[in-house]
Amino acid sequence: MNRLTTDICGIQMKNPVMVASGTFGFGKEYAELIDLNLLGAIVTKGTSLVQWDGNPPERICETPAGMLNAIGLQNDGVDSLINDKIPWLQSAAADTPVIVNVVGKTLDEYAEVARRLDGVPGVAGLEINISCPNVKHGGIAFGTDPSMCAEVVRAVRKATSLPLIPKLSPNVTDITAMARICVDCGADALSLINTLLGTAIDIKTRKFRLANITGGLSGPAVKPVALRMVWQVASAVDVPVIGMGGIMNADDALEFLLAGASAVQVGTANFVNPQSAIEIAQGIDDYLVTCGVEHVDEIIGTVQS
Amino acid sequence: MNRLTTDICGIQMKNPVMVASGTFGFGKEYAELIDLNLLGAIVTKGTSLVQWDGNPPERICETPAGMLNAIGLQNDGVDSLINDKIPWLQSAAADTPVIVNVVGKTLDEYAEVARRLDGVPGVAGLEINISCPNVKHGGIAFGTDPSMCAEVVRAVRKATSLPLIPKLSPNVTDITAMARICVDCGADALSLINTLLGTAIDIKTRKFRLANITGGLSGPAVKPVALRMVWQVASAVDVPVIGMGGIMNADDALEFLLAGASAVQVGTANFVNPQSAIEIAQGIDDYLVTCGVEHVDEIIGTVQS
Amino acid sequence: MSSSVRQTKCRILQHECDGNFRRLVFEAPEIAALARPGQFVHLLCGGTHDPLLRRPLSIYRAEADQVAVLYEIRGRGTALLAEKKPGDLVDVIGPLGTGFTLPDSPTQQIVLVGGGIGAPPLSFLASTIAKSFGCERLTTMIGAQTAEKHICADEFRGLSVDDNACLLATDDGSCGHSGLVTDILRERLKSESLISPMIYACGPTPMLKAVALIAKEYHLKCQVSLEAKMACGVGACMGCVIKVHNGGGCKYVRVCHEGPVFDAEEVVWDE
Amino acid sequence: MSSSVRQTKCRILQHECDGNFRRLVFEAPEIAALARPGQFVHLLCGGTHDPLLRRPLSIYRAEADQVAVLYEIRGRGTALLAEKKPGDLVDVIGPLGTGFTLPDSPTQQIVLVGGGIGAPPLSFLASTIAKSFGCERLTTMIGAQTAEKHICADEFRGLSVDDNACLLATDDGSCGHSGLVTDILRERLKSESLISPMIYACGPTPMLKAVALIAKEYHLKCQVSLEAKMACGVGACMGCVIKVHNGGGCKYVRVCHEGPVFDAEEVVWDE
Ligand SMILES: Cc1cc2nc3c(=O)[nH]c(=O)nc-3n(C[C@H](O)[C@H](O)[C@H](O)COP(=O)(O)OP(=O)(O)OC[C@H]3O[C@@H](n4cnc5c(N)ncnc54)[C@H](O)[C@@H]3O)c2cc1C
Ligand SMILES: Cc1cc2nc3c(=O)[nH]c(=O)nc-3n(C[C@H](O)[C@H](O)[C@H](O)COP(=O)(O)OP(=O)(O)OC[C@H]3O[C@@H](n4cnc5c(N)ncnc54)[C@H](O)[C@@H]3O)c2cc1C
Ligand SMILES: Cc1cc2nc3c(=O)[nH]c(=O)nc-3n(C[C@H](O)[C@H](O)[C@H](O)COP(=O)(O)O)c2cc1C
Ligand SMILES: Cc1cc2nc3c(=O)[nH]c(=O)nc-3n(C[C@H](O)[C@H](O)[C@H](O)COP(=O)(O)O)c2cc1C
Ligand code: FES
Ligand code: FES
Repeated sequence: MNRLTTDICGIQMKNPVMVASGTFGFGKEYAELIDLNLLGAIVTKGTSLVQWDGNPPERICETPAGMLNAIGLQNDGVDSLINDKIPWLQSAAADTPVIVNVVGKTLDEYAEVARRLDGVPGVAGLEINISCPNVKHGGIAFGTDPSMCAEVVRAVRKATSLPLIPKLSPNVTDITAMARICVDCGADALSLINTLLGTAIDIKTRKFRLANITGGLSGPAVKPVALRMVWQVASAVDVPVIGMGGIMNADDALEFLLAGASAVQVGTANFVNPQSAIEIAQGIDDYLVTCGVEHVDEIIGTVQS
Repeated sequence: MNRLTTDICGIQMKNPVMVASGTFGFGKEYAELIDLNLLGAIVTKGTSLVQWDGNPPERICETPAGMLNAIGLQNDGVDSLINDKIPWLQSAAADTPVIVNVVGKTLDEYAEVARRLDGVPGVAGLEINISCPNVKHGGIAFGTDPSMCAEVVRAVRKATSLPLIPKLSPNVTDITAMARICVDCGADALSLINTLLGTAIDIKTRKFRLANITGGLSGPAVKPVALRMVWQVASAVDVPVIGMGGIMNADDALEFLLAGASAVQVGTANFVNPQSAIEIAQGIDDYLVTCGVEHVDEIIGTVQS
Repeated sequence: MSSSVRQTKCRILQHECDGNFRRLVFEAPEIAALARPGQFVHLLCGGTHDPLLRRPLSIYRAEADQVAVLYEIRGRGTALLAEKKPGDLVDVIGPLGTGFTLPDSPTQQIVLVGGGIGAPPLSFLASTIAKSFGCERLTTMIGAQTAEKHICADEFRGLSVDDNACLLATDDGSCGHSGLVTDILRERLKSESLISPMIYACGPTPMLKAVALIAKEYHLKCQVSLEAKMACGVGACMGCVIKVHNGGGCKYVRVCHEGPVFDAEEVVWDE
Repeated sequence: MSSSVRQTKCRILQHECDGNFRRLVFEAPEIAALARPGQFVHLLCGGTHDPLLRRPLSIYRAEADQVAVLYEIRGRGTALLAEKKPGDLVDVIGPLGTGFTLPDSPTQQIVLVGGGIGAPPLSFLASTIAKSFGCERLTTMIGAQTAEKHICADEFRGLSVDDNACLLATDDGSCGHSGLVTDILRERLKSESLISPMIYACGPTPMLKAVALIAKEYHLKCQVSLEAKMACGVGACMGCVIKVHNGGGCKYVRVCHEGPVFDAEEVVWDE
């Protein structure tokens, strides 16, 4: 599939279809169901400096054509990532770049995680999660406040020479403003969107369905919003944009590429069909063949108004 | 259905289930399919000072569990409303209050529409649409910029003594800030949410599916976001909140009431099932009976965290 | 107020498959009594929120207590509809829209020009015209991609006085004229085997535009049935508009309410 | 790497209806070969985006090339699943999760405590135990709301050496003991007709909690099978966690991966 080779700020991928953070664990969970080496890249679950407990259950709830999650970034911390998970991925999926999704509750935590990952073999880049709506201390505030957003990106930029990919929150008035700030502070690429903040109530118990009250909406329901934001951001900045939000099949992915995304991530779709990302890469290839296009790069951002 | 009587800033309704602006025309379109007198209230299509053409087609596009629209507020103007549509509604749906959804491209236009409607028999209140994402000149900018939002509400407040219900845009970082501004400037109640800005692309033609490029997302897909915002706003202000966004059935409506909405509006559901609003009112009544609740007021905002 | 539209859960009586086409017959006495050629019904195809909206289908037959539609599986909505079985219920709103205006005089020649899935409403129109005025002055011209895609050909043949009154065209020449149905129309007008006919057309937009141009050239009355994406189907959402001439300017009118049938000269075709 | 889980589109062989319960049998040789009692399969119930996610169902039988599940129609997902007919395909991932740990010694008494829709995995466990150790030391106690809701009673009876080895309870007294199944457990332990049994339990959380308390009181080994809302089902999303004791503190572990079967004493029941 030579048509699909993709380079995102120096990260070489065999195709532009990555699996999204938090929806694919650390790769191992899906290793028996799909060939990890066929993925464009794997983005790990959000990883913090030390182990995080996450939120109490209920953590998830299905919604029309979507789902809410309030996992709260449960993870074992960066050292466990470096010592166990990355080495495992290096042996099991040697052909697939690994991008680590970085979270923190303070600027220092973000920076320290980035510092520890700098130079670790098998880590191709960092996706900076400034947009998780499920963490109280930092998270959402970093991603929706322009000055805090700038500070995080600057701090992480100083701490690492790895490609830096801030992941933007959709819960803002003007996502292009946040995108520009990230680029000005040293971002090499941008990922969007993270989840939309939502909630659900159980009318029988009269309680919120999530222990955390609110959670992040993902899945096909959010696709029109995600696509709009990707188009806006891709039109506003010069760095590559990685688009996601509700991509379930190749047609959805192609919409994002046409809107200006240089690569896409598949999230919630993995839960529905673990083969999604691989089938999407294949479907993009089929489309290019059908349309007589030689390389996927040629269609990126070519939607006509 | 005595249990359902609802008073929103002086507008007396037999139940808390209204039909949402733009999804019910001016009532007449549905008059042969349902008994308009069973509705809590009718909110008219957005009405401007003079006739508006609206956007070129394609204006709508189905999305997973939702739809995008970019109607562009095609309407015949306020005089036609006053001379034809309101009198028709007064005779055909005498028992149902009519709330006029007001739009404008300038502050003066908003104010002038409000002024002309002041004192018109059959007009129970004004819903101020500061949030339509499909009008270029005013619309979205009024609804997402705090100071412009304040100006519109103040201008309209001066022009009318009718109950004033600004309708908030969900396309903002902090909807409670906009809500507070509206209340400070004289809002008697608040409606939310209007549609989320989205887009869709036809991968065959490589064109946007809407002539306007972007449109407003509505329907079940947006419900989790709408419910979160209604809960946030109802917790933040003291005026009644009218909740909407993806309400398809009584269970959905009850979620909004439990979250703090004093009444709800049914929009996209009318297209799927014109009986929706009436069935929802009945379903709320059934729920109250089952739970042994004497009046709908008693459940408003009672969700437990 | 006298009611002209109904929403009912209708029992499916027949649901036949013919390749990619389906013929769906359901019990709907009230809709059948009200239906006029060119009107449509708005159907709920699935039972979940995905797909969400109803689908418009032209009325193909309305007799006694039954209504029939003829449709092609085009996407997910029609695919779900195709799964329904006789005995199942389908939620229908109809009849909707403004249909064809019948000719006022039985002496005028009438030509029906159809393409692809545009044939069913013309078949309903043809049988209505036949009932009122007989078939003597009726000519039908129907185009399709291939012979197999001619969905109502037998019915049109049954309503034609001779072979010249029912003309088929296919893109691949597998049946009738090889080429466009509008070639036939133009040829007949030129040869004056048709004189000042009233034209009724339904089919893909490029075909309708071509028919409209011919009608203009020959100063003929022409009614066309248009398609548009619909949400409400009843005129409430303003989603389904097309552009029409309005005095010196233009305006947008609703395909579901003012249409789907329009005078060809009203429509702004350029875009 | 040796694989222990499969995703396959499985042909439905049987789909029987018994009131609100359904017995679904599908062809899945690989899953059948791998399946252990207490494990589950993750099924796609619909074909659209609504509902979106898979549904977890316990494996009820895994024999030769067939896997069976027994489920109750609870909401939209199971309602859609119930529409599938023999011959249709269903997309299945499985077997998933960590099942019951079988007793190491055939001399130990074993008691299975089930409630409602918790019976199917215990039925699979019972037949597995019977194959390995015979039925001599096996006692089953199954509760349900009413006699009709006893879904696997015949099978448990078939595996019991005498009437005392298969005990039923119903909330309404329509069959067996009138009251909770845990009443029976407690009574048997008290009367020492059961001595130091190993307990396996599956059913509603309040029942499991009651069983866990009894086990603690009598210092018995007890395994419980828990439920949680699931997204991925494979351990990737961290959505399905429950709280377990962890040294002095607590931690969240995944029902789909570390579970659904847990040692009762591990689980933090208070919340
Ligand atoms: C007044 C009217 C009468 C019609 N009569 C018939 C008929 O008698 N028989 C028949 O087979 N079809 C008819 N159609 C077209 C029919 O409505 C569409 O084929 C159907 O809605 C497609 O739904 P889907 O879910 O299968 O396809 P989708 O997945 O929604 O779309 C598949 C393709 O169909 C197009 N499409 C979707 N909705 C519409 C729509 N409302 N109008 C036009 N194109 C659409 C899409 O752009 C896409 O290219 C009619 C349409 C209108 C407006
Ligand atoms: C490991 C495991 C094994 C299971 N085995 C069986 C079985 O053998 N037979 C059987 O009938 N059921 C079993 N269940 C429960 C079954 O998964 C749910 O009944 C089903 O997912 C409901 O889907 P629905 O769309 O019909 O209902 P929904 O509309 O999704 O919900 C209806 C009700 O079911 C609850 N529910 C929804 N999803 C789950 C879930 N994943 N777990 C628990 N409750 C849920 C909801 O809170 C709601 O109250 C099992 C669940 C788990 C986690
Ligand atoms: C269960 C779950 C967990 C997630 N965890 C993370 C995370 O740890 N870090 C992050 O940046 N995004 C996380 N996300 C967001 C996804 O990576 C993605 O941005 C979002 O779900 C939209 O894509 P989708 O609609 O394809 O799922 C999570 C999403 C889900 C559904
Ligand atoms: C076709 C369409 C037209 C609309 N027109 C208007 C409008 O004129 N004024 C307005 O304030 N809101 C308008 N809306 C927004 C709805 O009133 C409502 O806020 C929104 O659709 C969310 O509710 P729903 O999900 O129930 O549809 C429109 C929505 C749709 C779908
Ligand atoms: S479809 Fe709503 S106005 Fe025509
Ligand atoms: S369901 Fe995803 S981790 Fe258990």
